Amino acid sequence: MTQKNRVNGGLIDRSSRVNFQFDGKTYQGHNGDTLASALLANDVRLMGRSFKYHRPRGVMTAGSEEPNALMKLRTGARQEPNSRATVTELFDGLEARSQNRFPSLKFDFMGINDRFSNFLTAGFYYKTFMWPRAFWEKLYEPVIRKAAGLGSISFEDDPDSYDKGFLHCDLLVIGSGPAGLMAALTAGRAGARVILAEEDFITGGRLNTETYAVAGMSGSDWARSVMAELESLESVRILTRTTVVGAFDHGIYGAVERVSDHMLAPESGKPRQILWRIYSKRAVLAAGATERPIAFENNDRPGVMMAGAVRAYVNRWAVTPHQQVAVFTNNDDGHRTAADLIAEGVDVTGVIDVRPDAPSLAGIEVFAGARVVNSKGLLGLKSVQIRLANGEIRDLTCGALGVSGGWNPNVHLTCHQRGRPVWNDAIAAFVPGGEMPAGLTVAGAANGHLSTAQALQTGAEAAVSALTGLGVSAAAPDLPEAEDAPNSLTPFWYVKEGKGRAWIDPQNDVTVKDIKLAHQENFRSVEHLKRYTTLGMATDQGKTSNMGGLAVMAELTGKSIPETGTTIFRPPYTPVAMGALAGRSIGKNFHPTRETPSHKWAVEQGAEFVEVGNWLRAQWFPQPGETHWRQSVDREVLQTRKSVGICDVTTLGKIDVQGADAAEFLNKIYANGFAKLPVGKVRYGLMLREDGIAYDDGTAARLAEDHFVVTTTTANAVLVYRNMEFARQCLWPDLDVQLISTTEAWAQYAVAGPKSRKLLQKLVDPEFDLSNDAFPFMACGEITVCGGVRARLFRISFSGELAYEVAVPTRYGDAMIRALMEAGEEFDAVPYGTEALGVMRIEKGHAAGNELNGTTTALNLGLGRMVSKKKDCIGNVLSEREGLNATDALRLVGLRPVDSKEVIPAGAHLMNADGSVSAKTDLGYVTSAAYSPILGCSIALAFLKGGGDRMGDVLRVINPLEGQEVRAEVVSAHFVDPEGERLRA
Amino acid sequence: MIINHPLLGPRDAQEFTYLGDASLIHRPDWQGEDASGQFHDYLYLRDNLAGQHRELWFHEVGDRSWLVVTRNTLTHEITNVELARDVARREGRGK
Amino acid sequence: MRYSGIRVIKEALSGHKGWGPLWRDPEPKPHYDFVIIGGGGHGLATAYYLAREFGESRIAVLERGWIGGGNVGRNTTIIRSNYLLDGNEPFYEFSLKLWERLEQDFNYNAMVSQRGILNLVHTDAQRDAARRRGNAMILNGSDAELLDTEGVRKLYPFLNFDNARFPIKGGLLHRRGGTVRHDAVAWGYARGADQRGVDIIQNCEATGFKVEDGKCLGVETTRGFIGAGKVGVSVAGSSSRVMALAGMRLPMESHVLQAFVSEGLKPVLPGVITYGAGHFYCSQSDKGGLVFGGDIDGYNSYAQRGNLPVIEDVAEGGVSLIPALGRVRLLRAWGGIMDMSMDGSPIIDNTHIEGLSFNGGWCYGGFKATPAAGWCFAHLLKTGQPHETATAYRFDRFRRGYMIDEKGQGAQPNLH
Amino acid sequence: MLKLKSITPLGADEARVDRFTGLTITEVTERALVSLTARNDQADAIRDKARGLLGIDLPDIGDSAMGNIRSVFWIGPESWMIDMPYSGNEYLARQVKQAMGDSASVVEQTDGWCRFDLEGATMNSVLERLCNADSANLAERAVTRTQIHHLGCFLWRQKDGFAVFGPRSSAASLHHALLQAAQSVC
Repeated sequence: MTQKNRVNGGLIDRSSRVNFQFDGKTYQGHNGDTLASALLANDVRLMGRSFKYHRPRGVMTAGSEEPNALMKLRTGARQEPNSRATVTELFDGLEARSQNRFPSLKFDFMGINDRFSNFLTAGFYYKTFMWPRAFWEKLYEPVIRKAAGLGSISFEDDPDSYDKGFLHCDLLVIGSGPAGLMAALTAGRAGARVILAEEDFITGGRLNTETYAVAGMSGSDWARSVMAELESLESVRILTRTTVVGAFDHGIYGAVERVSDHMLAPESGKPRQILWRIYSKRAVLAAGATERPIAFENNDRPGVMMAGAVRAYVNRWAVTPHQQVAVFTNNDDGHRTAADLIAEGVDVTGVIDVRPDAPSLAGIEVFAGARVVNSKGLLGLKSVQIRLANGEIRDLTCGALGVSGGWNPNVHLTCHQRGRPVWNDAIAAFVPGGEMPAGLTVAGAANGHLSTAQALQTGAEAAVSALTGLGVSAAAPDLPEAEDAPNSLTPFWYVKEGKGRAWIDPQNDVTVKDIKLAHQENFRSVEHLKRYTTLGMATDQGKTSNMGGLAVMAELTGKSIPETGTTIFRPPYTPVAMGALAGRSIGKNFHPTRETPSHKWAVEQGAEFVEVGNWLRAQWFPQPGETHWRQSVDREVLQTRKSVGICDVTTLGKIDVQGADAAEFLNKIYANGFAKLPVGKVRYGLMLREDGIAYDDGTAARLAEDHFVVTTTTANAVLVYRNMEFARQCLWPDLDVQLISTTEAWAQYAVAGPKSRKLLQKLVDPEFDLSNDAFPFMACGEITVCGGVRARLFRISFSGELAYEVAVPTRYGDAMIRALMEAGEEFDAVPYGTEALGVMRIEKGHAAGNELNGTTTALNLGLGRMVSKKKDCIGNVLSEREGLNATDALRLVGLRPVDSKEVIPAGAHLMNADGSVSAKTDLGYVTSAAYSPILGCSIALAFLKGGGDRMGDVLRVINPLEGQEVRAEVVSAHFVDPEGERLRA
Repeated sequence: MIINHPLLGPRDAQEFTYLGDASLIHRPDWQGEDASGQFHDYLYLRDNLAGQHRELWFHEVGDRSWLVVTRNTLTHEITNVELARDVARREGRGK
Repeated sequence: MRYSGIRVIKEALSGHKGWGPLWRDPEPKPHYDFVIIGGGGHGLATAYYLAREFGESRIAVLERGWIGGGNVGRNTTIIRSNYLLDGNEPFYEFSLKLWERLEQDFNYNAMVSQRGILNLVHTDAQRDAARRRGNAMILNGSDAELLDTEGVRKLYPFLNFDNARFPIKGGLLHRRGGTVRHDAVAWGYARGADQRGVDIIQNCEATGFKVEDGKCLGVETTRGFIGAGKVGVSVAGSSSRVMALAGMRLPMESHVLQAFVSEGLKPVLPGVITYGAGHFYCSQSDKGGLVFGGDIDGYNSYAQRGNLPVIEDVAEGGVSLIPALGRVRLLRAWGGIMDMSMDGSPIIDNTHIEGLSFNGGWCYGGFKATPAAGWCFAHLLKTGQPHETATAYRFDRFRRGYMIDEKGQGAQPNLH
Repeated sequence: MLKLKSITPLGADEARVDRFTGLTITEVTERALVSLTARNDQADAIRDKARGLLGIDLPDIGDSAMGNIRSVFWIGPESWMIDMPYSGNEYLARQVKQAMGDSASVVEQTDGWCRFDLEGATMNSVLERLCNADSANLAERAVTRTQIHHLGCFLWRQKDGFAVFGPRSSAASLHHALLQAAQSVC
């Protein structure tokens, strides 16, 4: 197929041939093309449909501000909706499809909406669809939802990976047009660390799209020469295909590099995109400006484009959007477009200039003081109707119309920290101002300096001033000679003639009429206007439309534009793939995994694992023949209670506490006393928050007068450490105490059951006496095992059995579990997992995470007496508040089903045996439940109002969520060995 | 955000854990008059200033220092950073 | 003027000339019986219900900027009644019931859409907690269903079931939960209040209270003094600043919460879904954008903007839960200022100054509370007594030890 | 008596080496670590004692001192990590404590950490995909805490490369992150 609209010149590689598809049809383009330029080259103007009215739409711009030419790229799991054809680099094999149409782009059923546009005005839906009430979710909304939206996703997992990275620089230069290049060159020559970020796949910005000479050569050649120097400087890093999307606090910028989007798929192992977090000391915004349209009736037809975009297509991509082009302008820029088209031999059928004193242009008819009042062409522009200065109406044939209403500086990043731009009358546009991100200066067109010469100069100046602020002296390079045309513009926002719709926001179908309606209904604040009409809320975030809407509203209210409001922008500058923001921390790598020292061994045993925070813990160890997890767990419990069981308890937090005041420190941290704990002993400790709520429990072992090891729950290890550091540094800074976490350094195993001593005696080196007298309940000590491996031994018990916890250096953890199991063979020792651990602690009435839920006090837990009133400790004062000490306060109790075959579910609520069931009669809730193989029935722990006085009562345990009700007796939470004889044996 | 750590220089705020108003250093005397009221005010009431705010940050992924950071809550500008332990001592905390 | 489908057709055929302003922009009068400071959702609802339910008419709503510009204009639009604690759930259930008849009540389509909220569970302990919560909801007259993994898969087959770091073990489904077109709530209440004679005064900032002998007589504003029989403050995000004008320190901090919307997409998510293993929740607006959020940034702020780490954290959660989101583009991020209270629950109460009452501390749960908060605050202003569903929302609960701490995080606002 | 056999943080008998174009990632297992923190007002005392014990000066903030066999790096205010060969120093903590007496708190840290050394021309490019430390600008001997894949790590600039210390229980996750970044860059 021929590329009918291709002209001479351009920055494309004509020797290349790139095949691509649009809506199933194959076309050819060249390397250097965008999808939009290649489609235009092939005379494809119709590229999409609008959001609401499904009006036919063509490409409007040549950049990332594009509102219309949105497509689905690629197929299958790589399908990517709403992609802007204007910034999609062409590659061989690219498949693009139009969207928001059915069945085809040319014939779209939903185009019927356009016929009813008079009913579908701004906010019409707020006024109807209210009756009957149930119809909203069932009828109206599904229809609306199906019609709304733009592209569709594949629902398949994204197959590509994304990287994140971190960069550091003295100066970040955003944009590589004339201002950005000069800023980078100035800073680079001064030896500063520079990052130059360019959204496009080539550098140079508008130098690539204009025909003006810079330093006697073409703009793009000059840009190439500067780039060559920048590339030679080691301190300068150039990132193309990289959009700076957000300006965050303290000089941090987010930028997305599209590493592989110009390929069919990323190379193996390589990311699709990288999110860079750039730490800059200073930044220069040189992001240029965006041309704005002039609204007129039916200004949304395919072929109506920005004049600067037409110029870009002709000059950079060697494409004319059509064989016959007209221009509609309020400034000299439009004339440039006409001149450049003529130079390429395109038929320019006229320049319509609203200025009565419009300059003339050789070889073209210039209609001074005229305006475009309407257009024709269903699926593509055929002609425009113009009204001449003398009032005459005339039709002008053209397949494309370049429109220029002036240029809006790209202030977006200056608004990201809530900075408000200020009005500049000279260019009739907002320029950066107000509260700018600290360290950011703006140069070139982004700051309202619209000529090339001004851009070059302000770019250099911005870099010099930024570096001066850093104490680096830099000299501005000699400025090359460049175009410095004055800006001549007559503000003109929309054509008032015509009764039809004139589009302000072409993607969201917001017209001048909608803005008038908003005004009529008192949605006059800019924010109300936006929210009511959806102006500027489409994928382009109003880059081409916000100003127009504001101007219309200003006219309606009789105020100036800056009095009416400002346009401010939120991050990101352009839409960012969620994958890039997520990076590698997804799927199985969402969080890092923590493995216990026995992990490898447990895998060999076929253990089932469970996530406990980031830890993977063995849940149970199935044996051959066991078909249900309960069989495994029951066996583990019974065998532990009968003989001996071994469990990896490494995950408990371990904090080493040393110093002359270590005991005094712990006395303040724990609710109960630690000052008098003898060396060689362990004590259970309860920690309160300052509000008196119990938040963690564990043990502290005193290894020396000035040395303790504190254990925390698995979940709270980090929090307890942080709080202890707070107490040490901020509350009692003069206490001599030092803290460090040692959780990872030790592999710790619980060895529990009547045979645990016998088992351990086989491994503990013989000089250490484990007899009950020498090493009684709650003893601890530093020992050696297996012939000299250093170890720690604690005689503590979570299971209620005679039990120990033995710790060895983590590197020996794997060998230690094997040694324990081997030594335990003669006792039929079992490994047990977290489930059996849980069963045994419930049988013993020990509180765990379900009970320490952040709202329970020591009193609730039945540990009220542990809170010492004789010393200062965190939480003791506020624990005395009346609300935490009510007589009917929740108390931890045990529950046993009256019918031992019934099962009590955790999370059930408690009601009296008789009476109503309601929130008002709620007596409490079940926190933990398990099947007790020792007792042969379901048991549970529960918080019960006034529970201490209700022993022996029968309650209803209700679970209406799952239609369940069980009668249960209130019993002591200590189901097994309440006197604690076993653990002292 | 970047916090200029008094020992380590500029560090990304992501390395820190935030606690709140630096007044939390001034834990009341547990035996003082109206201790319960004092603790209530200490723990629950905040000036919550729109402007200069002295606040506690913990360098969790760092050197484990608690810092007192003076930061403007309207602009996020940070004007002063000190080790909380130094502040606590200076403001009368001891053992 | 009543809104209806017929009216829309009539206006369409006659050039839309009949539509009038939704609310007037009156000059402030020297005195009102009730002055509400704050023209957000809660303030407008309070005025509406004072007029509609309590028969008052001399009411003014003072708004510093434009109405609906606070959190009602920048939230993630979710409504639900799935709270756990006695102090909360009756209130939120009352609120949900008001939502269910709101549009007919104020004759404005706010697109109340009960498409269900699913809170995923990933551990046994979470399932136990979900069961406790679900039962509490049912006992309070709300609805809840406990789903297993297959139940979740039926509703959302494209979640990450097979390659997840934290596998989905089920979820608590609250079918009556859903979303509402948030701005429309403010506009609907404003229109309804205006029709009942309420003066909505925009661009009018409160700069002080006139207090004599312990009684509040009115409000100093940028548009002059406005006398008032009773003053109600409903200025979420600025609560501490405004109440400081009355010499009060509040049990709350101001924090920034970011929220996000994707580009418009054809239907993806039927309801609201909340990840239980990361900070991410998501729904889809009727326009097609995925609306999602996560955790607060975590530091005191009045800046209405956040930072990159939280955006990344939310994206990590989102893509981990819904792998197809990887190629969906984030369109816009914004930030709102939350009154983060000391137990995560709000305050609707009188102050020690007679005639001055306060409504605030909603953390990031204020939007769903809008109707009930308005109703209950109106009740308090009119009768001096708390509404029966809001008796726990008192200032003195911290002093007395009756915190309402759904998350169990204690007096640390940024963790609620 | 049974002899216990150690395994590496990655669960193997031998330390792992991964080679890429321009990068070698070497797991280091045969080092002993002990933390040393001054008791109140004892910083000067332990400097003297450390010099006597180790023959090197305790380094300043963010720095390390590297001897032929022994090294010390700064980990916090008045707090350091001593790094020595594991062999022969299984009881390093005890030895250091004996030398320090009551002037310091000494804690065994050897198995708290896993360590991967990165060397090669692309090491900075790989590190910039992993952590926010300005690795290219880190002076020789400098040491900094940094976050890699949500894990708190130490990054230590040595003569020819970097040592990365991460929490031992997450060695597999850290190693995976290093490999992915290496594949991405190399």
